[in-house]
Amino acid sequence: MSATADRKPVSASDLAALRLAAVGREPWRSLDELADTAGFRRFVEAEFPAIAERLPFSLDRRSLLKLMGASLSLAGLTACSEAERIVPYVHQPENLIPGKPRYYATALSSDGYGIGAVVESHEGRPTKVEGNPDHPASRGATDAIMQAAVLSLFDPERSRTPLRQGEPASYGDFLKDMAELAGGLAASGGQGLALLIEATTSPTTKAQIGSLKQRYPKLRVFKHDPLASSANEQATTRLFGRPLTPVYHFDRADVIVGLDADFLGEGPGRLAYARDFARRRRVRRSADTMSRLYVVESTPTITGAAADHRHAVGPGLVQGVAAAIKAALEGEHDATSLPSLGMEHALVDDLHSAGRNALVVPGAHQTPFVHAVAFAMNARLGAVGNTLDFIEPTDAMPIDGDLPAFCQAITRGSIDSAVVLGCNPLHTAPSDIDVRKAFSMLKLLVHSGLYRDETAFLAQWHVPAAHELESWSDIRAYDGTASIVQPLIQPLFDGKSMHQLLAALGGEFNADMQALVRRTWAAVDEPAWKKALRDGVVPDSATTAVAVSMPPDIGGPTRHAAVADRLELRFVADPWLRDGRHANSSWLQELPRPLSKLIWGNAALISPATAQRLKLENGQVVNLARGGKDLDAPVWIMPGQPEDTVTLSFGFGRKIGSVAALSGGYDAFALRTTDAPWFADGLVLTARDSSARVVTTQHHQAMEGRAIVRHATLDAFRQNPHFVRDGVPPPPTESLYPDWAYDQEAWGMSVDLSACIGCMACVSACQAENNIATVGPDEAALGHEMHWLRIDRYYAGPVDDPDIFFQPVPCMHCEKAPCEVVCPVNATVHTHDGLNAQVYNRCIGTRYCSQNCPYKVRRFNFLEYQEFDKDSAGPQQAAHNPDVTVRSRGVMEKCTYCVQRIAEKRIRAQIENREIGDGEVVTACQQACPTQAITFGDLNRKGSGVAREKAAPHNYALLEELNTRPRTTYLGKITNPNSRIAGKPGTETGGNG
Amino acid sequence: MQIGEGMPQVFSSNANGIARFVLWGLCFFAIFAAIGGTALLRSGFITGVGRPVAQAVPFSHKHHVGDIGLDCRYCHNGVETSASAGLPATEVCMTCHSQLFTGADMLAPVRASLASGQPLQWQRVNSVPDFVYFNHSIHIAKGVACETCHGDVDGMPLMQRAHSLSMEWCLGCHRDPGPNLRPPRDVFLLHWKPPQDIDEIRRSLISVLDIHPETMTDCYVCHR
Amino acid sequence: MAEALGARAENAVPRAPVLRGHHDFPEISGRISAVVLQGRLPRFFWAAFFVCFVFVLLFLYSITYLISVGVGAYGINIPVAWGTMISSFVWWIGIGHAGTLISAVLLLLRQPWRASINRFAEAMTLFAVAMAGLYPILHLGRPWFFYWLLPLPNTHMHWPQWRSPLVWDFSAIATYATVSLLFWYMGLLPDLGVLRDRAMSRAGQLFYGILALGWRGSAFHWARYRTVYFLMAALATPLVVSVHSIVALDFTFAIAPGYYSTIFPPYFVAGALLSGFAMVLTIAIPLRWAFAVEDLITLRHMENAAKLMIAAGMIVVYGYASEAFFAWYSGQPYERAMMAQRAVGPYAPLFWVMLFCNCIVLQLLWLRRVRLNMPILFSIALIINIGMWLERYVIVVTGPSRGYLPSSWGEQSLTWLDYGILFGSLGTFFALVFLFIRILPAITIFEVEELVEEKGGGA
Amino acid sequence: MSLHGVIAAFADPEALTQAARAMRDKGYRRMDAFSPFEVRGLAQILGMPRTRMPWAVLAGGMAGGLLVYALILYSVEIDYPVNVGGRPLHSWPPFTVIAFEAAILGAALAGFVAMLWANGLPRYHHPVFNAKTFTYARGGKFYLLIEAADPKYRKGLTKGQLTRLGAETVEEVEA
Repeated sequence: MSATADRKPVSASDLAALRLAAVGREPWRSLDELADTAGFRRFVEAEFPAIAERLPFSLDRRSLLKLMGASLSLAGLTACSEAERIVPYVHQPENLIPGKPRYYATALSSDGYGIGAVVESHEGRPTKVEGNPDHPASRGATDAIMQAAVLSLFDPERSRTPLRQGEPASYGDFLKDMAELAGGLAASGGQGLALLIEATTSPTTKAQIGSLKQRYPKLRVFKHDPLASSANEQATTRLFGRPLTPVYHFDRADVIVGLDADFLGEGPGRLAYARDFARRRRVRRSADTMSRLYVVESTPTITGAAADHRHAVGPGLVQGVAAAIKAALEGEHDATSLPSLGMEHALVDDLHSAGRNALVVPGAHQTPFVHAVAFAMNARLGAVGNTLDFIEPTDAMPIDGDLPAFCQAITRGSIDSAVVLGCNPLHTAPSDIDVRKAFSMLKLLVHSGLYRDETAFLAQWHVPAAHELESWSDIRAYDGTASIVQPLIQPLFDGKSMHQLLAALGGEFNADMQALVRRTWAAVDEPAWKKALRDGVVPDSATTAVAVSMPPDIGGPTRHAAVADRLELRFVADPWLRDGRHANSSWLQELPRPLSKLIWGNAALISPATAQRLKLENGQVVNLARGGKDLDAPVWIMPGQPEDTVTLSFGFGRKIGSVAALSGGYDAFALRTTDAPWFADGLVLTARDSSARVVTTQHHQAMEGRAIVRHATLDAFRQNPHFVRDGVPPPPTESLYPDWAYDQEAWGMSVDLSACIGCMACVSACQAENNIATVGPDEAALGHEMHWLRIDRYYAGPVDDPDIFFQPVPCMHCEKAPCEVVCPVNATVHTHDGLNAQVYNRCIGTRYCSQNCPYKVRRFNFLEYQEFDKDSAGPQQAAHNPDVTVRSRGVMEKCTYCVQRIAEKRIRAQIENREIGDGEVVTACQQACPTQAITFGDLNRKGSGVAREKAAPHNYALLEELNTRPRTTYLGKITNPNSRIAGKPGTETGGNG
Repeated sequence: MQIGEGMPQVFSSNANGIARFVLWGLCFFAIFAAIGGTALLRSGFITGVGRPVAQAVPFSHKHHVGDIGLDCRYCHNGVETSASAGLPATEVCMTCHSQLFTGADMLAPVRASLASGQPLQWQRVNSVPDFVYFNHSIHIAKGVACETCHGDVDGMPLMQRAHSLSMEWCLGCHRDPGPNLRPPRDVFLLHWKPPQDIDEIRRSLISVLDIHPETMTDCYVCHR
Repeated sequence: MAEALGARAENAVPRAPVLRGHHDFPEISGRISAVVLQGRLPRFFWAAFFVCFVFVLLFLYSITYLISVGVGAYGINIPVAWGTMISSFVWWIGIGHAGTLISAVLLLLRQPWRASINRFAEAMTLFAVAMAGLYPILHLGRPWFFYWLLPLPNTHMHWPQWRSPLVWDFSAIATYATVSLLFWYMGLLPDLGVLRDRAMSRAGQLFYGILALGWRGSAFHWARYRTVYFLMAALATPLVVSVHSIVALDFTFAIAPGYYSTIFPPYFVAGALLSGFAMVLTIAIPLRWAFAVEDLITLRHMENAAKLMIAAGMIVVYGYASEAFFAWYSGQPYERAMMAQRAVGPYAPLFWVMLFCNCIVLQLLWLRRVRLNMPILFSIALIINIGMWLERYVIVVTGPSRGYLPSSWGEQSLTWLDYGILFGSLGTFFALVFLFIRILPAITIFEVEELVEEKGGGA
Repeated sequence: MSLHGVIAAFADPEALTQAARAMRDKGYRRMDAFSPFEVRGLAQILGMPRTRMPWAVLAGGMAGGLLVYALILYSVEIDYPVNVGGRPLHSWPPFTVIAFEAAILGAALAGFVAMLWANGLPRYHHPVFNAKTFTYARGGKFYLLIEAADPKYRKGLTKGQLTRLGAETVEEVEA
């Protein structure tokens, strides 16, 4: 981070300033500057011989080692050892100062769409991903998957070398083959050649495919995205004559109706949507208003958890419900045939009164009819153009079809050689098309991917793909905004970007990654290009909204016949592993799923009532059969799951990669068919008498009547802003002990439970920032997981339709900390600014502190979970944050309020002889949070953000009756249910467990 | 008279003396061990103070700093801005040694490094454990001189520790920084002669530089 | 009914004397020292010792495994970060208490019957405390740094955190071990003199002679000896109470439900005596039979021990009751929930077994004929030993497993290592007892002789 | 070969006590008596002053307690004052617990050491062990020793007096 950027204190609210702070002023020069070549490589090589030995190929070894930081930057990885070696550069790159991190803007791909990121780099070693405040899809927030990017970058199991028929070969050989191929193709005009690409919005890819098609007129391009749904495209094409993509503005919406739409947890715009949604849910004074969210959904999602009214129906019933609402909205009362929610009229009145500020959101995977209904209702309410815009699809690619078409073409013999870029159809294809058979009919199959996956094993040529942190590319966000993807380091394993391979296919060998991308943006002049690189977005590249007119006839629902005594089946993508592409990331495997809190495996979710009827219990293995295909899966009973509906998630059941091999679960693709990609009925469940281990991090779901998550409705809050004090023991006012004076900074945190959507981004960010170890399924099952920050999820009310509460629980940093008094060796003590410091090197592991912690936020290294001797730690230590000690076995650890960030800002402030600015210190969890639910800062500073939050009437401390005086406090959760609809929490407060 | 038949005089007459000697000996040994151990922890044997460390290239601070008078920052250029002072890149050495002592044998490794691109390897002399986060820039900014911790490097033909760098030693200054402060402009001077009114200056430095000793012993100042 | 039985028992068995039969001094010193000097041991002595030794090996293996792998090999987790290490620690400390009570308190109370059982009771104390002392160290995440609990002149400014009950523990146990050792050794001095003079070999003479420090039974020595011996007893009495109170404070000091209970100190001390006397009987009953010293360790001793057991036991029962009552009376939802969970939660079986052992079985001791029936008394002692271990375990785990935030509720399950260390230490304990019996006089010669003298040659 | 004194063996404690009293009345001062267990009051008869052991124990206790409390105070107030759980630096209640334990320890050690010191132990070689009849270990015998250094000691006379007092055996003890 350049010194100039930080002369003035930076305020988190001031995005531009934060960008300067984060991205730094010095313009981007070239790749060499970043990961300086020879000199850097050699000195690191000299510094980490052990890592060098671990790598099989000398070629890879060089390229990996060049990127490892200096010994200084890896301080903290080892215990003290006598006579360490220190190794200087041979040529020190300009403006690289050992010991000072630098930040670069780029964009990471989420199902092919871009989310802006700012990546922290220590001596050319990317260690942490933050959101890019200037990027519309990020707004400074990240999600768990983005956080894990640094880990997958250094994953030693990534594909390391090109393979010809499975044998290591050189990229040169590959290019030779390509040259021959290209020669032949040029003659035949690309006869029999096909491309299979994964989901992407890259303009460069688009352009390259375009030029390829010119070069090979007969070339055919297919796209395979197992997580995509064509429903929106069909609906918009039918309604408007051409495919359009809806973009929502939740910040303008007063009343939102979700039709099986998980807009907070799924989709390329989720981070931005969450930010907008939460902005309308922030209540501090009685005068403040709130949006209201109705959700009809077919499986519990975090969106449903955030809803004021949630209604669970089977996935097939959603279109009926949608129709019913539409009918009610249009005043037709003869819609008796339609299923009733019991709340249409209140809902519809709400919609009417909201008018153009209403918003109906269809679920991406729902039927085209649901989309049509939703759009029609929006149009009728006048919401289109206000809360909802239509834009040209940003992922439009000149493609000729999808995977089934591709396979048919092969079997018909019209394709004999194919290039598969990124995707892994052998694992992610629907079970009713035999990809293996089709692919094995090919003369030539070229595959490029991060891992040597199922498809790679079948391919004649496998080329390691460059990680997105290694490659030059460009990508569009959900609203069309383009970003330049720039590499943080040279490819570790000499991977090639999609663009390089496309170029090679076009006869352009050894093309420079950067040049290929730059060519696409030739229109942009050099200064603008540099600015785009630094800012992480290409200015004014967002797609503008198009005007649409809604036809009167929107068509009818697709037939849906519920078969008696059969179950409905619902597919979801695992929130972290997606279609399985992230299955080898231990961070994501061990990150609890927001609602089920399951880790290291998936389960078949069923509702409590269904479980009771079928006499099933958690972990019991059932056989699920449909259309001749079947699979065995452990059952997990999920409160809020609709009746007779089984939810299966993709992403598990892969055994490629040692981490993925650890995980349990099933491969849901085995039950998926082309005709029913997302939900189907006619599922037959037969219980087996075996059971399988399902690992969860939370065993008790009820608040047991304790005032843990304190909540109230908006009306109740208006009547009594201090509702968090109702029916709970008053907090003790005095203490036996004299208070300590905190006359300088007094760090504190406030968590707004109304804003928290339980997306787990903070937990993942905490793990990445603080070098938190993963422990694996066996240890986790014993209760040895290490997350410093956890999100407790509680259910309240009826078990089949419960209210769902999330509560992030970091260390409370109690001023009267119970943990400190019982430590026999002063390993945890208080600092002058009120931090509950944990001194790892002083801890002897009596675990008394944890026994005495009412919040149970302390975590213990029961075994040696990560190698802290850098000479034997291996490549993945490169992902470590050098500013945080790596803890050894037998040591207690816990949330430190990101003390390394505090110390860094404090030192800079003191060098500049000034106060630390408000919002200058940003904790990792706070920075990642999409809804800005977390506020951190100095309580002693008048008008600081955190002081303002804590001044709110519904601010309360967890277990305050214990008089531990926590520095972390919560704002009670406020919901905004429609008073005309019964069965929702009224004015009662406190944890109604 | 055989054993077991009474005759209880088991020990010879000098047994008493031996017993007394052994008992007193044990007492004195215990005391000696305690004192000795306490001293040993702080001695050069453990801390390595005053022990020159052999280096691949016998770089002499005495020559470069003492005789030639190079500024610390010429080689350690990160010291004012970064946590780490930084080590000179090979090319920095060669800026001079491409002209001077171009053929000297002792510089062969340097030339080799530049030629091959293989970095020089130095043995670290002033090292702290990796759970200790020392930041050079703040010390420089607050008027703690190089020589305060690193000693008279201009007198060291081979680099050696001037102080134990133990936590005890660090805290000595963190609790009472006053005696080790000097005007920040002078921090790079060696053998700095305090002016007459040094106490006055130091008192003012504490307030001018906004130094709060009570906050400097917090654990996270060094351990994170 | 019970009274009737008791009454009939009274008639049936006359009040057992402290010593039975006629004794004179040489006969006593001869018989007792013969065990040591001529190795006059029952046949199965070494067989039994070998069995114990196998467990010693298990102990060593478990410890090695633990140190090389880490405490994760125990069943502990978050939230239940303490387990068998702590419960066994408390249990062993408790066992130690009976020895000190017999030797110190009964000495002060001038209870003559203590004479013939105090020696091995004290030895039992020492070995139990030695075992107990190991546990907190084996419990540590980084055992090799246990000495950080000591104020040593180090260079990294390390001081113990004096407010922590663990530091109190450390000082209490260290003191207790030292004082017990001194007290025991002082008691041994005169007998060592006897063995020195009766030793059959030069080696024996030197071994016992050096330990005896040249004791010759001078009247002046006896006078000072007796004074200091009594003073030490007077010191040991408050010490023994303080030690287990401090152990109890490990829990009482904590804020966790189920720990924060002010009744703990007194009822831990009572529990200590209960388990301690149980262990005394567990050792004494086989011992007196095996070595045919029923006339020195008489039914009177056994019966008195049993009476003390029921006395201490009833206090413990009261402790359980008041703990439950105050959990309810406090009105604290957390305490109440924890108590309820203790009775019906995952650890309920242990809880009920514990109540059965410590409350139900205990009541049998009201019957005199039970107190005088060695096989039954022996099995009751064993059952109560088990019950008391369970009590400690239940206290240690149920609190944290049902803490303040239901989200963090969870249980721990024991691993082989938990058992390995527990039974390993039991084996080591008994192995030490065997060695003690072999090497040192298990019955105090000079006090028994004194007793004989006072009784004019016994009953 | 000098003479240490004469030692007389008696059958039971009472005889020993009477003999001791008698010899003392005769003016003997440098005497010692040996018994397998304490014979109450014998020491007083032989002219032993009231023992000062209790004072040693008290001193040891005080020293232990105060030293440790002082050490604690130094550590928390002077050497490393640190905010632990918001408790005051000088949290005397916990500190007294440790001081108490230290006091007990000090007292016990002091008592033990003082006892050995005052008794002149260890004394492995002692003239009395030269007496053939001194079979302390056998038990059952109670001995009275008159030192040759006693001013009233007359070889034949003293032995005679002891015999008349009912000594079973009277033997000269070489130094």
